[in-house]
Order: sequence, then structure tokens, then C-alpha cells
Amino acid sequence: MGTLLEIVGLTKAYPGVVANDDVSFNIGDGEVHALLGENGAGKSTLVKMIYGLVKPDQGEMVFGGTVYEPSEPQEARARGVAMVFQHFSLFDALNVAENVALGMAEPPKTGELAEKIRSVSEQYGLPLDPWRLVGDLSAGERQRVEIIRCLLQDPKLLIMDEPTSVLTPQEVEILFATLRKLKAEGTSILYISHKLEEIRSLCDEATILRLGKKVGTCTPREVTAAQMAEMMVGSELHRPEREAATPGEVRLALKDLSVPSPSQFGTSLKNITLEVRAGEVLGLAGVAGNGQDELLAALSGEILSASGMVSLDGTAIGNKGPAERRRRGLLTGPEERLGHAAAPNMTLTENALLTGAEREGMMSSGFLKWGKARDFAAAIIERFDVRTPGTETAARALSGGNLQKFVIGREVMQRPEVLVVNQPTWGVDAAAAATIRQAILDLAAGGAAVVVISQDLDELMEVSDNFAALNEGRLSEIKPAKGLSMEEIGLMMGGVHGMEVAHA
Amino acid sequence: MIYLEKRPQPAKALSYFTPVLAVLITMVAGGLLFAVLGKNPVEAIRTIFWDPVFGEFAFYYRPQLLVKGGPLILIALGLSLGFKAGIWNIGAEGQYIMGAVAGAGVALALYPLEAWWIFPLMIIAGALGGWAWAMIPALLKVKFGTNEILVSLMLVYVAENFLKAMAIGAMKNPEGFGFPGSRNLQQYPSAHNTEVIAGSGMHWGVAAAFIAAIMGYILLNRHMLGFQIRLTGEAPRAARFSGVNPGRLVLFCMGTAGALAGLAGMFEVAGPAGQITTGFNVGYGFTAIIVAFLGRLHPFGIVLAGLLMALTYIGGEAAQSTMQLPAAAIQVFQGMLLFFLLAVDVLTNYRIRITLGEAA
Amino acid sequence: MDISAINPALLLASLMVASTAVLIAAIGELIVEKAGVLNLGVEGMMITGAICGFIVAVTTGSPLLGFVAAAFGGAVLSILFAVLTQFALANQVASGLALTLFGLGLSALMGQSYVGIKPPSSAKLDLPVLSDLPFFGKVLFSHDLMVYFGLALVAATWAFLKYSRAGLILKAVGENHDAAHALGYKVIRIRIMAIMFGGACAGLGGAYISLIRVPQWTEGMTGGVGWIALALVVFASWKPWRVLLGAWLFGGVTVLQLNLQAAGIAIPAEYLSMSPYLITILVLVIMSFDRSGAPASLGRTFHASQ
Amino acid sequence: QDKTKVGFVYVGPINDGGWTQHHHESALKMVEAIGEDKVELVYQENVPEGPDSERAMTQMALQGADIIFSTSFGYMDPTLNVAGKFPDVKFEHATGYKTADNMSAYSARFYEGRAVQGTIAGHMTKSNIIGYIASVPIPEVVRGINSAYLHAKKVNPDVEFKIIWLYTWMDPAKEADAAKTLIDQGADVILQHTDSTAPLAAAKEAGGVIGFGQAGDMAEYGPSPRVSSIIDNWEPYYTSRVEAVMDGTWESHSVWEGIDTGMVGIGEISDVVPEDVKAEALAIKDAIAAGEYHPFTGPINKQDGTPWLAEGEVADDGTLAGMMFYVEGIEGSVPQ
Ligand SMILES: Nc1ncnc2c1ncn2[C@@H]1O[C@H](COP(=O)(O)OP(=O)(O)OP(=O)(O)O)[C@@H](O)[C@H]1O
Ligand SMILES: Nc1ncnc2c1ncn2[C@@H]1O[C@H](COP(=O)(O)OP(=O)(O)OP(=O)(O)O)[C@@H](O)[C@H]1O
Ligand SMILES: [Mg+2]
Ligand SMILES: [Mg+2]
Repeated sequence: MGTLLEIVGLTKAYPGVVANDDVSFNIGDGEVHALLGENGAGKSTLVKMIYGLVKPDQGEMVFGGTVYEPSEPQEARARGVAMVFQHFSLFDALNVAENVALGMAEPPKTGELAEKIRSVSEQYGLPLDPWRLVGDLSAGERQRVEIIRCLLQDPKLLIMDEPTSVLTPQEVEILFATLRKLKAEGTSILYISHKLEEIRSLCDEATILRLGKKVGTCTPREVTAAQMAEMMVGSELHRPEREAATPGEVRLALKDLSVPSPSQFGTSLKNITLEVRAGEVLGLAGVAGNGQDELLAALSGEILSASGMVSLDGTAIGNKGPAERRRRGLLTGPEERLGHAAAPNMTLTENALLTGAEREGMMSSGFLKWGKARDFAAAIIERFDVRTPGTETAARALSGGNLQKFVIGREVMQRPEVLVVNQPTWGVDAAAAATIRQAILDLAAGGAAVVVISQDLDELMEVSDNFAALNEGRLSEIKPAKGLSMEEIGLMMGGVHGMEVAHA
Repeated sequence: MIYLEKRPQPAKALSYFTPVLAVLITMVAGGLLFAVLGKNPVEAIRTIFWDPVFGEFAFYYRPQLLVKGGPLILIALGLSLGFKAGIWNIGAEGQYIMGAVAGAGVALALYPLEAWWIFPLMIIAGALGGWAWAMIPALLKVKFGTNEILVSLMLVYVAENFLKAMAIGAMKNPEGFGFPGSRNLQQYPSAHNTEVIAGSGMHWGVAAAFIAAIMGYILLNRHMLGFQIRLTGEAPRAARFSGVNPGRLVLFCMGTAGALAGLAGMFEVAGPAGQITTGFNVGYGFTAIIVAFLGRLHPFGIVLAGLLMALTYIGGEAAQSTMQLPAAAIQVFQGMLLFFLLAVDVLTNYRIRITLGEAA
Repeated sequence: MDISAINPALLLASLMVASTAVLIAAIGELIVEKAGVLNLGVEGMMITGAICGFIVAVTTGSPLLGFVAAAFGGAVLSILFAVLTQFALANQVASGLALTLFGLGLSALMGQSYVGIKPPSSAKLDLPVLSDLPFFGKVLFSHDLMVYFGLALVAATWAFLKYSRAGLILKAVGENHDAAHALGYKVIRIRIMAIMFGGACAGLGGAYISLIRVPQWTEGMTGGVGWIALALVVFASWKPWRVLLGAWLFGGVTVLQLNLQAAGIAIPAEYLSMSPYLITILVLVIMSFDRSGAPASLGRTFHASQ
Repeated sequence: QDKTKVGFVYVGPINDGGWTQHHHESALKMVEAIGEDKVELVYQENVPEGPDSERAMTQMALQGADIIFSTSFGYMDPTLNVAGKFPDVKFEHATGYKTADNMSAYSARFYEGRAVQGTIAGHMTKSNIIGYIASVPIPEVVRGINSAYLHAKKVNPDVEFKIIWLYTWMDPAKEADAAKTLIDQGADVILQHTDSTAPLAAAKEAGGVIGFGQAGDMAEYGPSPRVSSIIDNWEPYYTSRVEAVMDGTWESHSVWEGIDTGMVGIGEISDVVPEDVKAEALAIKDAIAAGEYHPFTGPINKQDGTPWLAEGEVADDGTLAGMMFYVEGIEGSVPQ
């Protein structure tokens, strides 16, 4: 097997961070190569350099035997490098064919292209209607658009940055089948994922990064997931503990909650009914874009519903806004940290005020008590070990994980009666994630009802008492988390409909 | 290669320095412009910026700075609230007109009655007039999502036509031989907006502007509503999450801006202008937009910016009559000031990096 | 009162003329907004185009060169806006307003010695048979070339956005600039080109006023047409043919209110002269329900971290 | 000895081609007539009416102006205010009615010129429709309409006026649209009380339509469509007033001058106008100049048919100054 891409001593520094520090490795022809590492280890930066989006400060690459210095993605594509991004680069208001065309150097005529999309998509078991608006597609379908955009260019190297975080287990199967088929055709794949089992089943080789440096390589089939995790983190992981509590009174109840999505391409909620009791943690799984954001908004009060659709401790509050709900003890933590849970340009003190003003007594008859706000911010920083110079730092200056600790901490420390969080450990490293999960469990142990919405099934299995999944704005049956199989979970998440389409 | 690198955190100190920098750059560029026009740049800049404050006739110009700056400050303060929250009311000129018409309307309806309560009533009417006019784009935005920039602007033209109709019709001075224009309120003691301190230029409108600046500062820095305004501008989604009702905020910001613009119009018509005429409005509502930005949307910054802008007007006029500098050149000069101001603002949030050659 | 004095063919014909300037400017702004940029400086670019075109037409004696210069002048002025918003990352609303203020002053300064001068007259399309057709001859076939240029521009813009690859890229940039950047498109460069195109169109629109519609130069002679152009883009839901419709509507109201006055209709003149603005507001309200064409990144600042 | 300092405050730019330009040109001619060594001219253009004009005049007074001309109606009260503060400075306000010991009022009887225009227009129209572009509804403009109408009607009983009010003194785009509209509705003569050449350009474009210069001669549009004009000529007045200041004979007054003193000039009547019509028009002009004829001489009824002036009766200046009604025969109503 020959070498397709040689990476020699790539280095890229950002102010304050060396994202990649002298990284070297090779990818062989037809090899599936994994790139592993914690959040912020530098994986995305590395592949962006290969794709010509970021220019390395130092180092060089050899592709197919000749020097490779792509100055822009077009050049990379011309050499046969294709990439599926971690954050999709799709255009909601354009249709599938147009989205695909935008990723190609010389797309054929629209009609021809549509034909091609159809044939390639069937060939690889990824059915797709070229005329649909991308904004109307599910996350899995959107990813297909990205993949097909790559496949149409007959790539020699396909880069995939965390492709499975948005897929149901069944969709992952379909994807893997596709990737294996590509490999069999001689395409090399550079595969980034945090899901170590997946890597073990798919990849031939793995390169592991930590803090921008290459810290090791391995052959995934030959090591355990735990071994790989330790190579990534550099130490052993702590698992949160939980004491089994007996569930108490119903605290949060949703009855036939149906609300339209406020955004054009959002998902409307349909007849969601659930109950969460004191001391209970309800885990809600689901692929991104199946109504998680809307559900959180309907609970936080950003979207109002008929009053009876949401009740808290027996009081109907569906028509009450966020402030009123917070006053009553229903606190929420949205997925998006910057811009939703926190205001990027405002200080941590101001961000503490953002939700804490009333419950923490930072306000009297409308006038603000800045001293109290600062104390509260300092308390969060202290308890959740937020790494920051101080309370007057702008939120955007914090690393993702640290900001996440801050915003979750802000809600947890307000002693909620009911806490609803969406993706509480998104983009957070293992140690911090453990802290956050522990705080959630402690809260439940203290008698609060907690709803955790997450795409990370492992996380849900770890914290939930009961489990359900969101699929196109509908809620599956709620089942006890203990003893659920991956197969069952997949079906709850709507894998079935994905399968049907796949075999149509 | 030059590129911008985002600062992890906005540089506070720079945000005070950048307006000064902008003014300095404008002086240089403006000087060049004046030189191109064949005028002595140093003399022109001195005539504009120095003479009105320290020159021979400063005793007259200094109070005039207040007279000219007062309405600008009052309007800009109102606008800055909305601008901070991302609400773009650019129709303050119309609200200014409607405030003046409403205020003068009260006075003219009561003429020749003399009573202490007439002036306070005019203040209320002026504020209401501007407020009501601003409520049109505000309500349309809240109810239908209509673009407030365009509606508020279109309403300026409507207000101008209305003003003309009033000046030649309903409010025409019955003793004016059919000429357009209302009675002169300067000659109607109960309605006259007099100077708080005689000879200082400080009429009630200027006093109101200073009070509004202090209240604006308290609102923005010490009050939840002000926090919500800033939050909405910084991160609208976070604001909604925090419990801000965006519709109500639009109504508040537009309404306040309208009321303050209306007040400015009322104080102007009852004071320095004296009467409703077809050409009563002279663009304060638009200039106030520059003032708001020049003051970096900060209440005290706006006070300084309003006075600076007044200085460019007054100095500009002086340069016109003493150096025959064309009026248009002054307008270009003011435009440049805003340009440079916007351009240097980038320094607060970004750092300029220069690398030699193309990075490998 | 004598409504019969209003000749529908002449009314429609003058509507075509009255709508041309605003149409051309609005199409330019449509392209700018499709690229995700909100440039409120249309009025400033129009008036600058009006004077540039006027100066060149007068000095060279060629209206054609005048229009070329107008497009050039508008585009050059728009570069100021581009630098502010694309490089200095300044707020687009404020920058657009600044551009308008600056353009009004600059044009007044440039035009000081051009007041009261008569520009060379522009050629009219004269199609012997067609322009003699009973009704349509007047309405459709007896205008100056810029009227047809405006119509052609609408068609070309429509085709560009719908069928061309460049149009697709432009829409992509306006829809999601981060994704477009990730795919390797030069967001800033594309936006600057769009801004300059918008400036050129605004300049042409302005020159249409100073060279054909009026024709002469006076300070501030565009009298708010640039703002109407902005309104048209919104109420056309960012669709070229609807911009044409909107321009006709606005031109129609403008012309009609004068006709009603001349015909002695008893509506007071001051209310008639408000009517174009009131109707614009009304249509804006009606159209605010349809935001389907609105580019998702409109007005947002793009900064590519390297 | 010092030069006499003369200040001018203008409402528009000095090159607006209309009202302000003619004041400024007259001012320059005044300087020329008296001698640059004797007078110094200072001026400020684009001065908004209201407090800004008050400041402009104060500034001039502070800087030693001996006499200040404020050349727009809206400057009236501000001029009065400044005159109160500077008793030693002389003030001259154009087109208003208020005066003080050191403040005069002066204006021109433009309606006299309109009588000449109306005569030509009445003869020249073939469609019998005359379009009138009116600016702001104030007595001066209404007087002009009435005067023109009466004289057109006198020579052509079938004549009909179509009037468009623009609410502005100068807005070329609006003026052009208005002219086109009037032409579309059959007018073949356009009279304008707005200051730009746009209506003449529209007339030229349409062909077969004539118009008149306003404020200035607008000769570049002659011989057709511009067949004659009303010219504002302030120079004689300015020269006499400045000279009066220089020799200490200045006194406050309120004057309303017309064709007789040359304040209202009639531009060259072009050859497009037939000889006999031209002769008739000139005869009216001469009669007015000689004081033998007044354009508003009875019998004249008001629009609603009520008598205004009896046979042979001449309108008094008071009524004329506040004239806000149409005479009989004009359709529509004066906006107010
Ligand atoms: N444009 C940028 N400017 C400054 N720093 C950056 C930039 N992009 C990435 N970084 C920093 O470089 C480091 C590596 O980031 P990178 O995105 O490559 O991490 P990653 O391994 O892909 O993480 P994740 O698992 O969260 O996707 C991080 O510290 C990140 O903050
Ligand atoms: N786009 C960016 N521009 C400038 N600085 C950035 C950018 N992204 C990240 N940084 C900086 O890089 C540092 C690391 O950020 P990042 O979010 O990647 O941290 P991380 O290593 O993933 O940490 P955590 O484990 O807490 O998520 C932070 O100090 C942050 O301010
Ligand atoms: Mg991270
Ligand atoms: Mg990554």
C-alpha cells in the first residue's frame, strides 16, 4: 500500500494557543485513518490545513508524491481532497443540487447534476431528492448532502470531521457501509471522531493529538477504547457517581405540547407529553434538529404555548415568559453558549446577571446591585473551577469548556426546582464534563427534577433515570434508562424511518 | 500582509481614545480638502475649532454651542437607546417635527391666554407628538415585522408635508397677511421657552438635554431596563432567553427616542425658532444620528459629541462668512468625521497585525 | 374637476419614465443585499452618480460617457462603504448613513460650477412602426434608451440569480457567509464586487435623473429616491421582477398624484404629495409577511479568522 | 477710511440658478457699481430659516457689518431680533412686512410681470390650456396666478388654467414631473413660479410647448421654449441702500417695487412670439411702468362669483399683500 499524503512537521499557532505543534504522520492509499484528541486538541485545525482553509506556519505536505501547498479549498479539491465539515457548510435557502454545485469546481448543468446526485446517492445507499430545500432536511439528510458533494468529485482523500455526532445508530451503520465501500474503491479517509468504538470498528490507523502535539499512534482494532482514551487525556477518567433516589412529586409536566418553530427551517413540536418528578433525571436523546432547541425554548419561556401545556408544580405556566418561569424555579441552559446562554461581549458579571438577577437578589425595584452580581459570578467561578482571569472578563474570551461550566454553574447555583439543559457538555473536555454531570446529579439528589437533552448517548445513559428520544418534534415513549439496548435507542430516535428511506 | 485579529475582549481604554483619534484624522483630511479648495487649511481648522470657543467673539458663540447642541444631544440620547439595542429609528427628523407641531399647537390654541401651566402642557404635548409619530414604525415592526428603518424614514417626508400644511394652513398667523408661518411664540410669554440663566444659551431644552443624559446614564448602567437594552444589542437571543420582551423593548426604545425628539422640536419651536414655518426643520434629526455614533452611544459621550458637532456647525458658518468656504465643504467635513469614526472603531475589538510577506 | 383630461397612455408612458431611476438603483441594491450586505447609502451614491454623470456629459458632450462616469462615480463612492464594512468591520447601518451624508456633501461640492447648465440631450429609441402603434406605441416604444436598459437590467439580474453559477455563489455568500468561506469562496471579495455593482447602479439611476428626467444639476436633486429604492428591495422580497412592479407602483403614484392635481381633483395637494410615501409604507407593511427571499446573513459582519 | 461692510444671508446655495443666485449676482454688481475699494461683501449661503439665520446675522454684525440683507421671507423674525440687539447696524429684509428703526422691508411686485406673461400666454396657446407650476401657497404666488390668468383670459376667453402645487421653491425633479404632467394633459404653455429650468427642459423635450424664465432670464432655453422671462433684479436697490448707509441718509422704510424701478425685469421676448403679440405685451409693460395701468383693475370677481373690484377700481396694496383667493374662472382651490 502506497502513501497518499505525508504530513511533515505541521505547525499552526493562534494567539495564546499553539493549535498544532510539529505534527507529522502519513495516510496510505485506501486507508481509513483516525484522528483522535480532546476538544481543542487541534484536530479541526489540522484538517483545515489539509483542505487549504488555514495556512500552516511551518511544515509541509506531500500528496500523491508531489508537494502539496493548497492556498485555497478549490486547489485542494482539484488535487482530490474533499471534506465534510464538523459544522455543516450548507445553505438552508438553496436546494440540494445548488448546495452540491457550490462545492464543485465545475459543476455540470443543473439537470445533469440532479441526475448524478440521484444515481450516486442510490449507489451509496444515501437517498436524496436534489430539489428539496436543504433547510427542510433532517440532520442526517444534511450530512448526506455534504457527503455526496464530496463523492461527486471522486476524491482520493475524504476528510470527515465528527460525522457521526448528528446521526442515529442506524444512520451510522449506513454511513459506515458507505465509507467501507469507498475504501474498497481505493479512497483514503481521514476520520475524526470522539466515539472510540466507532473508530475501532472502522479505522486502520489512528493518530492521537493532545494540546496540539502528536502524542502517539495506534492501530485501533488492537487496543481498547479505554486505552485510546487514556492516550488522549493523559490520565485516567473519573466517572460521575449517583445515588439512587426515590422519585417524588411530579414537578414538571408537559401536556400535549405543540408549538410551531419560530424559525423558517426549524422543527415544530408535536403533542409532547411528559412528567418529571422530584429527584428524577429524564434524558432526551435525538439527532440535532429534531426539536431540541424548540423544546428548550418552550420550557424556558422563549416560545409561549397554551398555558396548560406546561405546568410546574401543578401550576399552568405555558403562557408565562422566561422571567416568570425563572421566578418560579424553572431554569434552563440552552445548547448555544455564545449568543444564547451568554452574551459574548459582556463580562461574566453581566452574564451572571443575565439569568440570576431576580433569584439571586441582584436587583431591587429595577435598579441593579452590581456588587451582588460580581459576588455571584465569583462564586460560580470558584465552585465550577472556571479558568478565567476574573469576573470582568468578556464571555467570549473564555474557552468553550470554561464558558460552558460557567453557564451551567450559573443555573445550578440558583437552586432550581426544575432544571432543563440542552447539550450540557457540548465541546467540553472529559474532566469538565464529569464535573458538570456530577452537578446535575447532585441537583437531582437534592430534590430537583432535571431534564437533560443531549446527542451524546453515553452521557444520557450515565445520568438518566428515564429515557426518551425526540424525532421530528415528537417524543418517543418514555422508558427506564437501565437495560436499554442501542438497537432500541436507535428505534426510539427514529432510525426506523432512516432505514426505510435507505432501502427504498 | 495586514489583517485583523479579534481581541479576546473589547479594549475599554481604546473605546475612549478612538473618537479623539477620529477627530484628529478628520482635521488632517479636512485640512487637505480645504487646501484643495484653495483655502488655508490651518486657518480653516482654527476658524472651525478654535475661534468659536476661544476667539474674539467667544462670548457670543459659547452660548450658541448650547443652543445648537441642545437639540442634537436630546435627540441623539433617545436614538442611542435604540441603536444600542439594534433598533434603527432614523426618522427622528419627523418625530422632531411632530413634537414641535404638537407643542406649538397647544400654545396657539390657547393664545392669548396667559397661565403658568401652558408651558408644561406644551412639554407634554411635544413629547407625546414625537412619541406618537415614533409609535407608527414601532407598532408596525412589532405587529408585522415591518422594517423600521424605512418606515420611520418615509414618515419624515410625511411629517414634512404635514408641517408645510400646518404652516400655511391651520397654524398660520392670522395677523400675518396670509404669509406662511405661525405666530411667534417668543412674543407669547406663557409659551416662550426662555433661558434658564439669562445670556447663557441654556434654555429649558438644553437643561432637559443634560437631565436626559444623566438619566440615560443611570438607565444604562444602573437599571435592568438599560441592561436589557444593551443585552438585546449584544446578543438578541440571549436577551430573549434572559426574559426580555423584544416587542416591548422596541416600543420603549422607539417611544423614548420619539418623545425626546418631540421634546427637542417643542423646545426649539417655543424658543430659538419661535414659530412653525415651512422650513422649520433643519436636519437635527439626521445629524443626531452622527452625534449618537460620535458619542459612541454613551450618554456623556453624546453630550460631548453634540457640543463638538455644534462647534463644526458654528465654526463652519464662521469659516463660510470669513473665508468663503462653501457650505458643501462643511458637509463633506462632517461626513468624513463619521467615516473615520466608524473606521477606527474596529480597533476596540480587533488588533491590526502585519506580517511580512505571505505566510507559508 | 376633469378626470378625462388624464390620458391613460400618457400616464403609463410617464410612469415608465418616472420609475426608471428608482428601478435601476433598486436592482443594484438587490444584488448588494443578496450578497448579505445592507447598504443604506443608496441616496448618497445616486446623487454622486448624478453629478459625475452630469459633469462628464457636459464636458464631453456625450450622454453615454456621462452614464459611464456616473456608474464609475457611484462605484468609487461605494468603495468607501466597502472598506468601512468589509475591512474595518463597521456597522452597516451607520456606514450607509455616513455614505449618504458624505455623498450629499461631496456632490454639492463637485457640482458648484455646474448649476444652471444644460446637459446634452440623450437619444430616444425611435422605432418607426412600433412607436406609431395606437396605445402601446406611446406606452412602450417611445422612450429614451435608459428606460429599456432598466428593463433589461431586471431581466439580466433575474437570469443571473436564477441560472448563473456566479449568481448562485452570490446567493450562497448572502445566505451563510461562514459556509461559503469554508467552501473556499472569497466572501469579502464577492461582497465588495456586489457593493460596487450596487454603487454603479445607484450612480446610473442618479444620472438618469440629472441627464434625462430633469435634466439639470441642483444640490440634493435626487430628493429621497435612494431611500425609496431601499424600500422597493424589501417590498419586492428580494425578487427582481417584483422590484420592477414596485418601481412602477411608486412611479405610478408619483405621476398620478400630479395628474390628479392638474385635473383639479378636490384632494388637498399637501395630502396628495404625501401619498407616495404613505403608499410605500402600506406596501412595506403588506410585504413584511413575505420574508422568503431575505438573505439570512443580511447586515451581519463577516470576519474570517485565519 | 474703512470700507463699508455689507452682509448677505442667503437661503440657498449661491449658484442655485434661481432666487439666491440672483440676489448674489445683484450683490456682486452692487459691489462693482460702488467700487471694490469702498465696500466689502461678506455672505453666508444655505442658511436655514430660524435660529441659524439669527446666528449668521449676529455673526456678521459682530464682525463689523454696517448693513445686512436677509434675503428670505423666513428670516423676518430673526432679522427683527438681531436688529433689536444691534441698533447701529442697518438691516434689510426681503419679502416680509415687519420693520424697525434700523430694519427695512423690500419686495418686488412680481405680479406685474405675470400680467405681461399672461398676455403672451393667452395669445400663444392653441390648446387653450395653460399649465401653471405653483410653489408654496402664499399670497405672492396666488397673486401671480391671478394676474396671469386675468391677462390671459382678457386676450383669450377660452383659456383654462391647470395648476399644480409643489410646496417647494426649487426641486427640479418634481418640477420636471409637474411640467410633463401638465403637457400630457394638453397644456402648450407652461408658467412656473418655481426656480429651476426643469420645466423649460420638459417643454423643449415635448416640442410645441413654450414657457418662461423665472427669477433669471434662462436665456439658454431661448428662443423657444423660453419666450420671455421675469427677472429679479435687485442691484439698483442694493446699490442705493448701501450708498445711503455710506452717506448717512439710510432710513427705515417698507417698499414694494415693480417694473417701474427695474426690480422686476421682463426678459427679451423672443421671435417665436408674433410681432403683434409682442407689441401688445410690451405695451402692457410700458403702461405698468408708467403707472398708467394696474394689473388688478376691476371689474374682477372672486372665484365664488362675489364681486371684488368694481369697474375701474384698483386693488389696494393691503388686499394684494394678503391675497389668498383665486379670481373667478380659475378652477380648484388655494391650499391652506
Ligand atoms: N481561528 C482561531 N483563532 C484562534 N484560535 C483558534 C482558532 N481556531 C482554533 N483555535 C484554537 O486552536 C485550538 C485547536 O482547535 P481545533 O478546532 O483544531 O480543536 P479540535 O481538536 O477540532 O477540537 P473539537 O474536538 O472541539 O472540535 C483550540 O485551542 C482553539 O481554540
Ligand atoms: N476564534 C477564536 N478567536 C480568538 N481566540 C480564540 C478563538 N477560539 C478560541 N480562542 C481562544 O483559544 C483558547 C482556547 O479555546 P478553546 O475553546 O478551543 O479551548 P479548549 O482548548 O477547547 O478548552 P475547553 O477544553 O475548555 O473547551 C481560549 O483562550 C480562547 O479565547
Ligand atoms: Mg473546545
Ligand atoms: Mg474540531
